[in-house]
Amino acid sequence: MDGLAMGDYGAYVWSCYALTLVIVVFLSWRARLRHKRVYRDIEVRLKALEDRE
Amino acid sequence: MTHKLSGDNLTLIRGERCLFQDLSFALESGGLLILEGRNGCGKTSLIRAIAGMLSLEEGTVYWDNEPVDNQRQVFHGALVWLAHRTGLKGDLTLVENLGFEHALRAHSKRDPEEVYERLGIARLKKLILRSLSAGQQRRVALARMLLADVPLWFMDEPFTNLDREGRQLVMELVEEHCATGGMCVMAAHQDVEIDAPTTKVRIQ
Amino acid sequence: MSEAPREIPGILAGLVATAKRDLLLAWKRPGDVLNPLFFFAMVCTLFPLAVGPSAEQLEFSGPGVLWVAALLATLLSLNSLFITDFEDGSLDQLLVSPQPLPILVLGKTLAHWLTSGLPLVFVSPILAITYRMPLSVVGVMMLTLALGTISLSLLGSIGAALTVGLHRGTALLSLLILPLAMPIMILGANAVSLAASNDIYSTGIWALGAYAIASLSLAPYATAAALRISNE
Amino acid sequence: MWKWFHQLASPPHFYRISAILAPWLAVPGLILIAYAAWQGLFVVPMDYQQGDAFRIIYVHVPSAYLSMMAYMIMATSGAIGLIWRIKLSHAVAAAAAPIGAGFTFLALCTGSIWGKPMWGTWWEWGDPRMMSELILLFLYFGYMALRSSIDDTTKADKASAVLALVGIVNVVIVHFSVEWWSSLHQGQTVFKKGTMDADMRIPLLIMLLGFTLLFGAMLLRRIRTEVLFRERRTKWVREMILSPEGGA
Repeated sequence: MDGLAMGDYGAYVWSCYALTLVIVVFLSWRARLRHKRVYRDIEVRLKALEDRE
Repeated sequence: MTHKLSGDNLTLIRGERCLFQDLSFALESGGLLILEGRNGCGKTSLIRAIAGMLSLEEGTVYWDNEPVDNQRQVFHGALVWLAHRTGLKGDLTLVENLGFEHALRAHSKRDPEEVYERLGIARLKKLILRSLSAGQQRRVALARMLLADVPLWFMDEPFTNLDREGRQLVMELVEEHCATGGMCVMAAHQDVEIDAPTTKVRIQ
Repeated sequence: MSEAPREIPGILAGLVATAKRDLLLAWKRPGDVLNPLFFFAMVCTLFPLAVGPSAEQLEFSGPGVLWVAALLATLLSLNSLFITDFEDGSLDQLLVSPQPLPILVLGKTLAHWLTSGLPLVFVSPILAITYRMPLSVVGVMMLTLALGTISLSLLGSIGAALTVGLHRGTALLSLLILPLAMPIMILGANAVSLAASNDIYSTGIWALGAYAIASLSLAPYATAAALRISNE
Repeated sequence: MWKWFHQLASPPHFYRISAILAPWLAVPGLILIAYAAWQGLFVVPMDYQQGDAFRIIYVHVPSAYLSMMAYMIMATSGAIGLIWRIKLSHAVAAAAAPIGAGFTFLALCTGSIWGKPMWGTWWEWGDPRMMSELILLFLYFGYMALRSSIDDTTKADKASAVLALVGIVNVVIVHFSVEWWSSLHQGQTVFKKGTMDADMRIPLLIMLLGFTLLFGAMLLRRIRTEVLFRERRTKWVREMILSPEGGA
């Protein structure tokens, strides 16, 4: 457990790495969400158009 | 000297809608080009695009067979623009407003006093524009047109805010302008009776 | 090509005419000029009320407070730079004018500086004295404000041109311009502070001058491009 | 070469190729990051000056570097779009902004966490790099706010490209003016990056490479969405979405 504690700095170091993970995941999640939303919007619109024809 | 204004395969898409596609026209000195269509169909966008205020999706506008994008200054030196929003300052007097335009453009040989007289605004010279009626303000804008020495007139809905007499006056002025070798591009949703070689472009 | 009679006035005429018209408009509507000045004075009054009237503190923070207030006042006045022109159609007329647009824009910006920046320069000594600034430093402060507000007007005109015609233009303008304006304030306020502590302050003045010249030569082009885009 | 480039720049091709390409950037990127993180956290010996806190730089430096690279990409592709009217490059600019803002935020946070044990404060106003990074974050916010407040996509593209270009000139000036300013106020002796042993530097380089690859993958994904959104009225999108196998 000594390796993880890193002297007195463990909390600082680990929080930085955790934050990095959080932000990378957050960015990817947002990107995926937006892609899904754009895709679905187009799909709904096209289906509606098709039904009218 | 004769001039030529032409458009080649103009296409404009605004936001969701394609306003017009592959639209072409040609206009020579002495001619009148009328852009027709219902309200809100893209007439204003088209006339703004021809005047170089909107960038087109595709196509080129030519002035004297040279793309206007390559000679913006020359092209704009040859035109005046009249639209619903007159571009006149309500806080300034008629003379101050026209004096500003006077400093930017080539001047015609017309006598300003005669022009004011003819447009029926001679008495209003010292008043600030805000105190004039909408119709009178349109007449001031017309005076600006007449006092500039340019071959090409752009008029976007020139008949709004004008009474019968005013409408008649605009038609007369355009007729005269075309008869003396000028040319005019006009966007209008009403019928226009002007005695000049006319080309019509209809937008769906 | 015998087109002798058609002569378009030179670019200097265009510059002077636009500046003159805007000055005339400001003369007829003095409120637009006075409001930012009152705002400037008000912010400078708020500060001592918030942190206390101790002479030492005021002397120390005076340059910074005056500069921040000047920056905010300029920002306030920038809002209306192109809005009225956009609304009444004058902007269209400028865009289809035979004069080069950057020159006309420069004329407008010049008028803006004469009606917003320059009055600030002349009002600032009164407020500076209430902050117990020595007279020798007041001169330096006026010089930095004069140079700095030129750059602020020019830089701000880009932001005003980008946001003209947008619904939430006012808030957006501050968001766009403040980060860009930060270096001007850093240079100006710190040059005054240095002068107040009898240090060498000329670096700040030279840098402000260089900034003003650079923005004089570049900003009008950016503003012109932005105006053409915004008015589409 | 030109032909290949044009093909790539055509929206349907790009849409298809980017989906294939993105994992090929993301997976190696993640592997490199994981390896470098393990090295940086456990293997590399601790710094004699900063102790174990220096391990933060393995995430701080790459995110700071990406925050600037994203801005460069955003500004240059905006300029390319303005000059040569290439639509794809505007999509690149639009896609780069949120990623850049994310990494700028990360760089600020990690810098601040590193500063607490080193300087004894969460935020050191006197450090020119922290200030530049903060102003960069404001520039990103302004850019995204301008983009989202203009409804017409073409107009938003052009206006934000002008803003990004004005901003890039300013980033340089901001940096120098903040440096001058902090030299006046005797900012704390900041930690110098030049003095690093090779065995400390190699994980950092691997980390930089890994972050770049990951960034590339994220950028491709977002450009793909942008392309889809901008081409929503076209025939190829219609055919792709209505075809039985779809194409998400």
